[in-house]
Amino acid sequence: MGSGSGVRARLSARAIVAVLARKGQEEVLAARLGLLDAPKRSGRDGVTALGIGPGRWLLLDPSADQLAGLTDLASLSDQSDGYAVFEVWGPSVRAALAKGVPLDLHPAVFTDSVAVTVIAHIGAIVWQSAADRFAIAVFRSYAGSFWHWLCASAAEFGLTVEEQP
Amino acid sequence: MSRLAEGGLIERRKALQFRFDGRTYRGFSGDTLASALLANDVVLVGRSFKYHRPRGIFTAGSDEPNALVELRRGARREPNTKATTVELFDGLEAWSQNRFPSRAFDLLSVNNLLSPFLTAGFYYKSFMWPSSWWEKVYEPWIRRAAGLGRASGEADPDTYEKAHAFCDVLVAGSGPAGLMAALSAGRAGARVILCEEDFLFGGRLLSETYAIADRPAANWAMNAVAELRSLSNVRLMPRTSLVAVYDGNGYAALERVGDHLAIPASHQPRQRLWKIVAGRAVIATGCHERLIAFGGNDVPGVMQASAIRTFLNRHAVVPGRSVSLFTATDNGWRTAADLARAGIGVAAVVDSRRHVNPALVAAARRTGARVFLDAQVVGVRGGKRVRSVEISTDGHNALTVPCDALGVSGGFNPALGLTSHLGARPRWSDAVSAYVPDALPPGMDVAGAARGIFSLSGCLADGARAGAEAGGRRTEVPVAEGECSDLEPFWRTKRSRGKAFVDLQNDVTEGDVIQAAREGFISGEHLKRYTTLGMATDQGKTGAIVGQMVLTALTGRAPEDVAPPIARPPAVPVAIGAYAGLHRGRDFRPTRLTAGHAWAVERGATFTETGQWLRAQWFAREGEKDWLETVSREAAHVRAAAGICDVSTLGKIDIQGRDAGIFLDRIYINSFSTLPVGKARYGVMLREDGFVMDDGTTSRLGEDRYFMTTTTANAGRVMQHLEFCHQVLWPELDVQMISVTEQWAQYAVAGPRSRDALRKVVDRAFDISDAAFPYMAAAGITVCGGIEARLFRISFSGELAYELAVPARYGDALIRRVMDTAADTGLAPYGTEALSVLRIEKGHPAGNELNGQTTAHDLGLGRLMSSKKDFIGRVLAGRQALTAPDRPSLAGFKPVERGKRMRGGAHFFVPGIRIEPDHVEGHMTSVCFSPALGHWIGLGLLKRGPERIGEHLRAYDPVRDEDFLVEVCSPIFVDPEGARLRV
Amino acid sequence: MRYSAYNLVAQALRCNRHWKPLWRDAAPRPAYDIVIVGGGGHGLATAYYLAKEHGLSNIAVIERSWIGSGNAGRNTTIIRSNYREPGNIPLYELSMKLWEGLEQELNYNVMVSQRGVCNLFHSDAQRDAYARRGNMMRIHGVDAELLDEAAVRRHAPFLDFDNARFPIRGGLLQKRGGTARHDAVVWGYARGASDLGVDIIQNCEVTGFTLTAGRITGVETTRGVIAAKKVGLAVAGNSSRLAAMAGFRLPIETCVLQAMVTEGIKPLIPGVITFGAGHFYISQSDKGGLVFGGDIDSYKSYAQRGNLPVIEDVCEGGMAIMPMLGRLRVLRQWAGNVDMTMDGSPIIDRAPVDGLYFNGGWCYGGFKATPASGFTFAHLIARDMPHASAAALRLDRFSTGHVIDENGQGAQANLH
Amino acid sequence: MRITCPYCGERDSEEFSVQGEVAGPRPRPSDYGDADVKAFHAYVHLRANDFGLTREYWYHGNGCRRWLEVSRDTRNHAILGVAMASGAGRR
Ligand SMILES: Cc1cc2nc3c(=O)[nH]c(=O)nc-3n(C[C@H](O)[C@H](O)[C@H](O)COP(=O)(O)OP(=O)(O)OC[C@H]3O[C@@H](n4cnc5c(N)ncnc54)[C@H](O)[C@@H]3O)c2cc1C
Ligand SMILES: NC(=O)c1ccc[n+]([C@@H]2O[C@H](COP(=O)([O-])OP(=O)(O)OC[C@H]3O[C@@H](n4cnc5c(N)ncnc54)[C@H](O)[C@@H]3O)[C@@H](O)[C@H]2O)c1
Ligand SMILES: Cc1cc2nc3c(=O)[nH]c(=O)nc-3n(C[C@H](O)[C@H](O)[C@H](O)COP(=O)(O)O)c2cc1C
Ligand SMILES: [Zn+2]
Repeated sequence: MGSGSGVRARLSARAIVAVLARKGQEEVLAARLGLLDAPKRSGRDGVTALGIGPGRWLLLDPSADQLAGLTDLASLSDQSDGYAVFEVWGPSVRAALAKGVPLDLHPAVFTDSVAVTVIAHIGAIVWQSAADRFAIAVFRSYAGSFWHWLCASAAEFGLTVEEQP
Repeated sequence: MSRLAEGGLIERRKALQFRFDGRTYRGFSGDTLASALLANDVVLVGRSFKYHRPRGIFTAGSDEPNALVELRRGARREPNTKATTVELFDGLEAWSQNRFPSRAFDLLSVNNLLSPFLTAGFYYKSFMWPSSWWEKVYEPWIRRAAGLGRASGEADPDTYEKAHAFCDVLVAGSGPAGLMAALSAGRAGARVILCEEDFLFGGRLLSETYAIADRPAANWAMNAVAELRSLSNVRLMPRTSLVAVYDGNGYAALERVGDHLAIPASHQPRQRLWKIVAGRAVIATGCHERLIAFGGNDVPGVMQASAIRTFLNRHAVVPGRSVSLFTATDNGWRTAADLARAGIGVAAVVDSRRHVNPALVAAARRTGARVFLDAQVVGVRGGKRVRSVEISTDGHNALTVPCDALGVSGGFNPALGLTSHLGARPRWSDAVSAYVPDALPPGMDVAGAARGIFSLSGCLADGARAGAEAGGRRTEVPVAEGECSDLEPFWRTKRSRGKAFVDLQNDVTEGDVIQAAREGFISGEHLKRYTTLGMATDQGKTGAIVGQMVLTALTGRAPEDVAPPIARPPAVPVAIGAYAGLHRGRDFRPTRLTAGHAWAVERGATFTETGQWLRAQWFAREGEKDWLETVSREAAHVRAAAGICDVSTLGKIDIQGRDAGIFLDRIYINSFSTLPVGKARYGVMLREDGFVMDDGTTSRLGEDRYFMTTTTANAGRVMQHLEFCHQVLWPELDVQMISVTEQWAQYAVAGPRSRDALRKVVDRAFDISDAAFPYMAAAGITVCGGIEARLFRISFSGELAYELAVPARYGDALIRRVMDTAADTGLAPYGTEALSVLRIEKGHPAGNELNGQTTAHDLGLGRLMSSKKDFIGRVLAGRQALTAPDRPSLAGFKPVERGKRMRGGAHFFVPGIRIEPDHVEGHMTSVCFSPALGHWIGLGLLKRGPERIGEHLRAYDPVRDEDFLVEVCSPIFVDPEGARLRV
Repeated sequence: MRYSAYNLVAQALRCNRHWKPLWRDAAPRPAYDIVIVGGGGHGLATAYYLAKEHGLSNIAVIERSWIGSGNAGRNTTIIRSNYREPGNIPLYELSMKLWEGLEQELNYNVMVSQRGVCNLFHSDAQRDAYARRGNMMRIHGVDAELLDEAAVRRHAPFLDFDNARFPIRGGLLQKRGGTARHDAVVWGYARGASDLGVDIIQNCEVTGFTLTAGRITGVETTRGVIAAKKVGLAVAGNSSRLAAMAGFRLPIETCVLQAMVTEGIKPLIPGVITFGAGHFYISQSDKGGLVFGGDIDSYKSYAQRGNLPVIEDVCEGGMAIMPMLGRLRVLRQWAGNVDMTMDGSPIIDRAPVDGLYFNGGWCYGGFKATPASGFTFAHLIARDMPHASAAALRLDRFSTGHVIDENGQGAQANLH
Repeated sequence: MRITCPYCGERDSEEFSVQGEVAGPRPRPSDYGDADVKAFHAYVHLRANDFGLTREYWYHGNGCRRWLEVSRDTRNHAILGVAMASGAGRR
């Protein structure tokens, strides 16, 4: 799409579990799993947790161990199939994303942030999976429309699609 | 050719060809269409709105009232385009507008002769006789005559984009003030955006012969821009107009990405709408030189004095061979000096002031110009171009001075529109005889001429100040050549000959203002609306204030006593396409596809929109003559064998927590805390006003866990409602919820052989026999060898039926597998239309019945309403009108003459009773052809419906010219005992 | 001064020097029989009909700013009577009939343009809902036609039938619907009322009420107390403020409604077209500008201006069905403060305070009602009895449940 | 309009939907008779609709999904405070 490859993208498959704190258990739960109760990336032991609301997180690729014994602390809900997660990077990634992402993605501003937001009328969760590399999760039914938006937005910079490793 | 041999900011090596009204001309890169036309001696550019008077070019910017053209051809035609803002490109084509048959000879210019009748408000007083002529004669005529250019009428072939930007300091305008503001903020490291609507940065500096720091001003500007460009924290946005200010430091800017090209570059939009959030904004948008009302001030060749300098200095274009100036400011004299320096004859300088800086006068005299102080231009001769001006020093006798252009400088209007977008009103400043910004919205500052500072050194210093205050740091202000910028307000020439316009584009004259005042339109806003003063595409930037001041004087008020009509967004007109961006046509809204979509496409499904979802409506087979045959076949097949339907779009909510049951009890009219684990129950929820909000089945998957389904249409609203109830009303409850609509692909498998079909995929460990898994059972199971799934024995069709959910990634594979393995059971896909047939046959309410106006009782669900608990809507459901016995309630209908096709939306009347509003008995909500019964059936809401079974009623449907008898019956057409469910 | 062809010529020959003010710009007198608060279309029409139909004369209309400065002066001028609810249709149809004779009635050309209102539908369910509405209109004697896709193609061939996200399946057409020149309606009624002796008092804001024994005896204003035997409120978006002064609350929230106009162009579209799967409606003014709008800015506001998201939403809707709009430019955006009721329908009733009458809750659609609203409100004030055509528009319908909820949105003001 | 969500931070109002004025606590029904109807009628329908300071429920639906109570000035849209709505409508 376009020429050059100012933007690169791939689809990334991840296990996602929503962890919703039981009433009054937010802090205990956060401490147990090493979570920040904030719109931030947090977590430990190889788990990435995305704060998506007060007392609400999405855990990426959690292990069974980590989820065990949370019964009284949290309600868990599998969301692995609920989202399509895109990863986008490249020299023009910010310019392309600016065409729909209503967030200040300046490197000094959007660092360990997680933002639940809306992109081109599609609800989305945005975070950085690595420096200058953005992950965007959209509900899976929207994946086609989201991809269409991404192609249109990145076209002028050249878009290269990478296979999943 | 009227091009100077040298000078100007044009690239003479880049010659460009363009066409205007079919003739080919040449210009240069760096020209605007206006400068290129003038360079080719094209002075007459179009005809005026009402009187069809010849018009030329009045300004050199986006405040242009006259030089409007149709730009480009075919689907790209843009009417009303200001020639002064069009950057010339090779191959450009433009046409004059509002003329018939031609620019030079326009038949409708008879309106000019009729002008005594066409004064302010004439429409309202006329065209009433005879009254029948209005629709047929007058109105069509008025409409044809109105408007200026012609829209293409074709879909816009170009694309548009929107984008977001964030900065600390947003600077609009790149004149001396804007550049200094950007420099002082940028040098301090702030994130700066500098947007400039022109294609070059520099503002007036590009048009003037000043010196700054001992360099020509334009060079200084280019150096400043180069420095800004070198700063990584500064973003320069040429061809970008700041168009609007919104709440919370939100700004909108329009970038013309491809308008300077014949067609936009590939993968580039034509325009991009920027939504900018800025900590601070500095509005440095300069000012507009205003006109003076005198007879003939619209003749082609009459121009702003400052526009003459732009054409001369920036574009190296000679606006006339012999130019006069009519000025109330020092600016007119400066124009004279620049003209003379370029070797152009200055015929006369007429100043309305008695006292003018003697140095200016002496300089003008040296050029050979005739100088008139305390004098006025009282008329202009010339039809299609100025031939001479008439000058009077005593208001009586006039002297004719031949010339072919007239520069006018009546003072300056700070370009402060953006400062009033949030409602702030400017104040009058006697010092500069103009309205200047007063209170400003939070975060906004104004600098330079936009703030009423009209000297170059003042603008530089003010820009530096504003930049520093916006978070920059003090920056050295370069020394600028001193500049004379005195002025005295001067609005109109008294006793002038001919029409004196105060709104050139809308053809509003001083006389119209006087008449409006006479007729009582003495508020400035009334004046505007009665005469259309300032309502044209230029929003009266150069003239409206003159009309307002005429009114102010007539009514004995002072400028400070009146508020000028408020400026509204956008600051310059913005294409509708730009506000829409990508979201047009098919991309208007995103499309949601279920996991089984690709499979349905392969099966030849026809799809229907349900909110943003696409759902398979039916699966036509070869040889079927219409959808009705297909749908009937699908529905009948479900009742005879088995069918499968994708119901993934239903809202699904995972509700957990110790208090989940209590929570649901308060949400639903019926009870859920008593629902055993492993069971599903149909539930109805009300809005707080007592009407039904939604329905669906909710299952209990564990002690603390429920799985709620909602209708597709209401999924979002229900989720929002639940969260309101939990977070706002009952935060003490331990309940957590999250939408799992997208997590699960869900299929309804229905029909007598549905169990057989399911057995092909359900893992053997799970017994789904009627005994082990009875009606309304719900369980987590596995399918296809260990894939987690959920099975619900619920039925919308009245048949033995299940809903099977699998994680969405398996949605596609599952349906393929079931279809393959269960082929011997006859399993066939069915779409939403057959789904609807099946539910109508069973009398289940759906969207047309859950229309927000029905109560649970209306739908025959009143018995579910628990009287043992409080729930949302219970109290107001008890209101008098909601419990009235004769409310229309759900009933079934069939045509008395069975072959008739019934229609949704028909109204019921008792036969023999007159058709009138008071006699309406109800209406038909849903209809279908029932394959089970072999005729059309319907559901409807009928007064006392259930009591009237057997009665014959008229189904009256005048919009489809139908009117026949129907019989009231039970809404359950098939298997009223529900035996088929429990096999 | 009566307008006639003769008069126009005579004036023109005398250089238009002898025109008279359309209405007297009156100063407040100490007392009136009836004071109408609000110099919008409804207030002025009420005064006009009080004088004309009920022979009353000692009447003042009090306007805080210039007449027509409220929603009357900023609406998208659509007139129609294509309602569905029996409580609404009679009022809007009475209005339509009054519109049809208004220029003769007022001897003022308010440029009623009956070029049709076409509501597009995009699904079978929507078609049935429009059929239901159309039938209800026909039952009330109102014209309505259900167009199929082919008929819509003939009516508006420029619509995007083939590339639409929500394909156009047909439309509900009311041919008698259309537009009228909003400002002229204000001026025409003002002139008519003034000629019948009504005082039109501008720049006079009502700041309170005077009460004796629970009964209204007058209004306090920025220009002094004005006594009145009866007071009628017709202040649209400001209804709740006035109600608060009189000590009661209304089922109303005031929201922003925006509108836009493009640069003037030659005739492009017939009548009014509304999009049924998004928020967009459009018509073309006599001057050539395309006047369009969509949804409200659903937050409460008295600020007469809105924000960008709604403008984007409206333009997206426009481009979804009329891609030929792309290059046409929005010239101006503005907004009004609309009095959204909890069921989306208006209220014409006695207020809970003796001597006080209430007219409001017009939401985004009261311009079309102007003549009938004035007519029926005048009837209510003069006779102390509701007019038959407005009988359902009661204030107590929210507590009794007799709500008139055209779209079944329920009791949330900004959803209507 | 920009709203500073206590959780998400400053966001455009596009991400939110507004329900309307904070109408006070939901009444506690007693016998579901006239008095209850009256109380619920006031709660569901009647609004101060203030000119000036108002409190509204906004839902951060395209964000953290929290209901917020936003204090705003209806004359100029100035936002004076945003808080989580938890418990505001409690009985
Ligand atoms: C953008 C927009 C588009 C619309 N489009 C349409 C449409 O196409 N069709 C349609 O039918 N309707 C439309 N409407 C609705 C319609 O404009 C209104 O419902 C209608 O104008 C309200 O009645 P009114 O004319 O009397 O109101 P207004 O003109 O608002 O009159 C109320 C008057 O009361 C005055 N006032 C307020 N408080 C006081 C006080 N304390 N003392 C004295 N005076 C006071 C105000 O200044 C104002 O002049 C639209 C509204 C808007 C904002
Ligand atoms: N001699 C006099 O009497 C007199 C009077 C007035 C002004 N002036 C001169 O005019 C200059 C004023 O300087 P300044 O910096 O204030 O203004 P400027 O006119 O030099 O620059 C304003 C710039 O803003 C741009 N602009 C306008 N609206 C815009 C928008 N909405 N978005 C983006 N860009 C926009 C314009 O294209 C222009 O380039 C000074 O040089 C001053 O000497 C002289
Ligand atoms: C039907 C209609 C047509 C309009 N046409 C124009 C127009 O052609 N030019 C213009 O500048 N404004 C036009 N306006 C907008 C008005 O200038 C003005 O913005 C609006 O009446 C609101 O008033 P306000 O902006 O003073 O608050 C129009 C308004 C309406 C209601
Ligand atoms: Zn949030």
